[in-house]
Amino acid sequence: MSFDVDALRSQFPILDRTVHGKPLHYLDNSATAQIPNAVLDAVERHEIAHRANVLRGIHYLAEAATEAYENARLDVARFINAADASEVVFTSGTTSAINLVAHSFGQGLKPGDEIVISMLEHHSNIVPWQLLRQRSGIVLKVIPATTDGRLDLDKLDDVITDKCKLVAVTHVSNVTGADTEIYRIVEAAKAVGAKVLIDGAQRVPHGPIDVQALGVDFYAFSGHKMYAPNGIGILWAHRELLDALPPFMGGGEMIRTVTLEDTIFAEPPHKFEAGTPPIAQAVGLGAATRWLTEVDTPEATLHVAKLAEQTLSGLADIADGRIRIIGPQGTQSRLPVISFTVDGIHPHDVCQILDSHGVALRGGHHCAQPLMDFFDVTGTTRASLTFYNNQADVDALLNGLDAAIKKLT
Amino acid sequence: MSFDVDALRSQFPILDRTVHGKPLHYLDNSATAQIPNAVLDAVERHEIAHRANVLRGIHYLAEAATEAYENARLDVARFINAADASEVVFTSGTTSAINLVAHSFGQGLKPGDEIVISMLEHHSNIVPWQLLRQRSGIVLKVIPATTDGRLDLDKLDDVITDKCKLVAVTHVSNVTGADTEIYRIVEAAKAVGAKVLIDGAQRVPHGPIDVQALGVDFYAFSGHKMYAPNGIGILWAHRELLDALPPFMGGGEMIRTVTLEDTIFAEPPHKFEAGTPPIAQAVGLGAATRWLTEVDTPEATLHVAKLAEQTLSGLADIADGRIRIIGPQGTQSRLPVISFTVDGIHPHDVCQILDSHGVALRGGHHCAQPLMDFFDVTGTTRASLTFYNNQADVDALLNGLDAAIKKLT
Amino acid sequence: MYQDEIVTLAKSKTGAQRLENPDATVTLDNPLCGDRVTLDVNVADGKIMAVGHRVRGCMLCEASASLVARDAIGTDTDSIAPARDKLEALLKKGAEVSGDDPWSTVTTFGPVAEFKSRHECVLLPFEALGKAVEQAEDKD
Amino acid sequence: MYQDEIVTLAKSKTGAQRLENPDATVTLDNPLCGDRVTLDVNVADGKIMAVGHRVRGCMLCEASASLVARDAIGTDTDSIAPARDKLEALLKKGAEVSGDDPWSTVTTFGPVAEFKSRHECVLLPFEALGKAVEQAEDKD
Ligand SMILES: Cc1ncc(COP(=O)(O)O)c(C=O)c1O
Ligand SMILES: Cc1ncc(COP(=O)(O)O)c(C=O)c1O
Repeated sequence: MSFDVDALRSQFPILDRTVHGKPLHYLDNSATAQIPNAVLDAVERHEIAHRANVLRGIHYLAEAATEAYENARLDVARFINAADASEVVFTSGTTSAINLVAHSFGQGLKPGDEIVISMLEHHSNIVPWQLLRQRSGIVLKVIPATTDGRLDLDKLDDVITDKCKLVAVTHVSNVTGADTEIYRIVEAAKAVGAKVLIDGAQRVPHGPIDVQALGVDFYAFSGHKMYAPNGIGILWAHRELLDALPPFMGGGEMIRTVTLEDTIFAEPPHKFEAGTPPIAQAVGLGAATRWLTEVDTPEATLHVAKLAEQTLSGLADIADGRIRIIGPQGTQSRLPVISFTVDGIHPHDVCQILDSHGVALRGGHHCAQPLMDFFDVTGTTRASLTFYNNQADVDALLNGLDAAIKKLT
Repeated sequence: MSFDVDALRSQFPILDRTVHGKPLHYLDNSATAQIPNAVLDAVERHEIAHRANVLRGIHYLAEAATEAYENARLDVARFINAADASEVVFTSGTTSAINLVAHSFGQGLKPGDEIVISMLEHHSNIVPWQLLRQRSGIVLKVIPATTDGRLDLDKLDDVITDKCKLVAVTHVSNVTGADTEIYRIVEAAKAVGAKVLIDGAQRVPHGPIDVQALGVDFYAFSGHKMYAPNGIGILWAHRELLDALPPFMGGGEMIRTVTLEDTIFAEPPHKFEAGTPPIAQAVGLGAATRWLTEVDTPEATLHVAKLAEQTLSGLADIADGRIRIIGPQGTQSRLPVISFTVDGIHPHDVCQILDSHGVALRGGHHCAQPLMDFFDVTGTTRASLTFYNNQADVDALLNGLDAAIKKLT
Repeated sequence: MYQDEIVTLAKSKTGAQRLENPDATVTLDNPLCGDRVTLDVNVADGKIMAVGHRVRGCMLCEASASLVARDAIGTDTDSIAPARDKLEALLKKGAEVSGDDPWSTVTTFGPVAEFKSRHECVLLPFEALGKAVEQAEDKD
Repeated sequence: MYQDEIVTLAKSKTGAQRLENPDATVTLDNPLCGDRVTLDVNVADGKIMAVGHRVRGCMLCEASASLVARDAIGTDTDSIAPARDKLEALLKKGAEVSGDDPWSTVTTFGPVAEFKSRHECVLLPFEALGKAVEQAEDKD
């Protein structure tokens, strides 16, 4: 079976639009991916047929909305191979999922306990731990990066000590595209009895995962990067862990009984879902997991890998090596998130000129300033690809870069 | 100008549907209101024309998405008459807005400091303060209720002492519909130097407000109850207050600079909006504020008030007073949120039978268990009305109740 | 859903008074709707001798408590857990209930199957009886 | 947006070296893109005598710094704040810039108006010069 990129593209109306009179070449997928009709329609159908509040209603729409919401949880559980749907907590995104852990798991930590992150983390997996450090005196330690933009796993034993309670690292770097060897993190963490949290924001857009096989304790990701609506994300954790953890936010839907003196909380996952949840967005995320599972064939993966390879080699060929790849140089153990600098041109100028060619890139620190400091750059330009990208996108990128370099230097 | 309820209804496709073979009579608006085409379309147009991540992008879509997001903030600022759009913080709902304050404002409180809530609060305005009490030893005090389901304002001076730092009460009760005289709360709070937080979740669905005229410090509400999407809400606060408060969650978009040692936060409102925000939902909320501002004419208000009056008097006439209104008996200083009990019939049985007549009601504790305890009931049945409800809805309610009583007693 | 049989059962209030000397008493809550069942039981020789209950709950819960009180007398104590499971299977999976079983009367609640939010209302008295029987036998 | 005039200005690197004995030095950041401008100034008798800068930033910021260094020499120190405001009005509101003003050269950046995220890049050198001038005069 071959992969028909045009058929896929036709599911995304936005890919037909022009910007500045040029066809859109959307290569900013790591920031937010586009949304297919299947997902848009699922959300709209929900809103015009089953919109209601969930969990406590008796009437038809409330029952239907509750069923849709809980079915979406089942979809997500299937997508990540969770042992049970009650391990799937709906949040408003990766950031709020990690903050949930920082508050809830963090509440059990003592001054001097260590949390290990890495040099490659997105601010969303740095700042919550800094705030926890302020609240409770934990120590934050950092796995260094290698010069090709991976976690330096040889340093694990230096960084992860007996005092470590949690190792929180990214599955795939949003700057370098490097794919973390999670089993080595898990091994090192388990050796000292620490839990492992994986920031999967950049991994899940590329297909289903298996949290059980990964052997981790927490896994976080966002809907909007995996073709689902904004305002929805997932925290997955083992049920026993969720049972043991205190709630994060308080409100409706997360309680068993409330008196003015005291409150008894509901069981997971609802214990962690205070207030009216993002219902239609959950329905959209459920639809997105099904859509993506179907799209993610070996042929589709090959299609993306080829585009990534062309991009990497095309960048190497431009303007006698004036382009420096920030991250792995090759295609091994990396996803199609490609960062680079252009000698003598600021990333924002690169992005702006490429924009005038219809090419949407991201330039700047990518919410990963510590990694920028490590590479001693103020920012990079990033092209991030996914299934619906095509040859024309890569050509437009490379031609646009050529033009930018000619124009600005 | 007269009010054309049919024209309004035609903007809500869901109101045309049937349930159990009967036309839908949606009287569960306080739980979640339905969404008009104008809002659905605004969201969809955004997703297929301008979907991108916000705030840091250079490319066309990112600029357009950022503009749409910040314009939505302006819409909301206008809707609540905020002095400046930077006072409007997007959250995922009322619950998360109140939790934000409980963490951020709460961080500055000492053991023994007092927070005053009321007997009428929704769990979302109770549990966050109980969790704060656990974290930091504040004292939680409660303004009692009157027998007609209002805040007992005569007790304010007993409850609000010099130790009080915050008074957090509901604008309109989601059980009794009672409209709080906020100026008296503000007066009492200001007299002891306490701040005032208002839970406006049940107020804003009925039209624009003026936070400056109210004289409060924090105002929280949800999108889904005011004809906007799920997963979006607002915390409004004075700019100086937001400047002074520490952030709640950490992540992308809320920082100025991050190093592994330290982080400098962005200015409000972004300081409080960690991670990718609910962008399309904000766009939807912006559209909803404009839609609602237009709908909210004196004629429309009169239309709803008449329906509420008919409902109240109809309930009084049914089955020789077997129905007890939980809340104000009359229409003065109340909104069309009408709770009642039926002697000898459990609210869930009432709701279930009414559902078979196509009438969507809510039955139970309405996330207000302390108030249920006060009225010594396990729950109530609630009919909540809004602009698009009509005579047929009220008739179906009253006829259905008649039938339920005949059937079950 | 409120078929005559269910309404009649609820109104019959069968067993709706507490026992004087129960071997065991169990109270269970359904936090979703505030239902609360308090149920007393007397057992002897592996058989249920008497059941009494007080229900603060909806009509479905009352009907279920009445049915439990009506049909439990004389049945084996170890038939209760399977009866509950049979009821659950009927509600959640639309499972067939075979006719010659003493607890085949749970079919009365077949119409509740399509109303998921009400399943717990019907199950609660069965769960209370199951727990009460267990406690009573532990005491022996 | 990258019109020849802007590109040429940036490449000219006018004033792109630090002064030896500045009366004042100011460093400003634009956290959005990591731009950083360090700007030295010498003033005398209410006039700007010399400007030197180092820019770590984008081409727009460099072009703006070059223009500032080129056009500031000999102008009144109190013309800088209005020049900044004029540039801002041009960018944010598309305001007209009158031709006989010494700072009418800010029209060079007219094409940036439609790119909101880049306004700050252009404004930063003007803000740095404004602050530097203030500091230099405070010292007197
Ligand atoms: C008065 C009141 N406060 C708070 C809430 C909580 O709102 P949300 O669930 O949208 O966070 C509600 C609605 O459920 C409410 O009625
Ligand atoms: C690796 C990584 N982690 C976390 C995030 C934060 O995700 P969100 O902004 O959706 O909360 C992102 C995306 O911005 C990311 O790329």
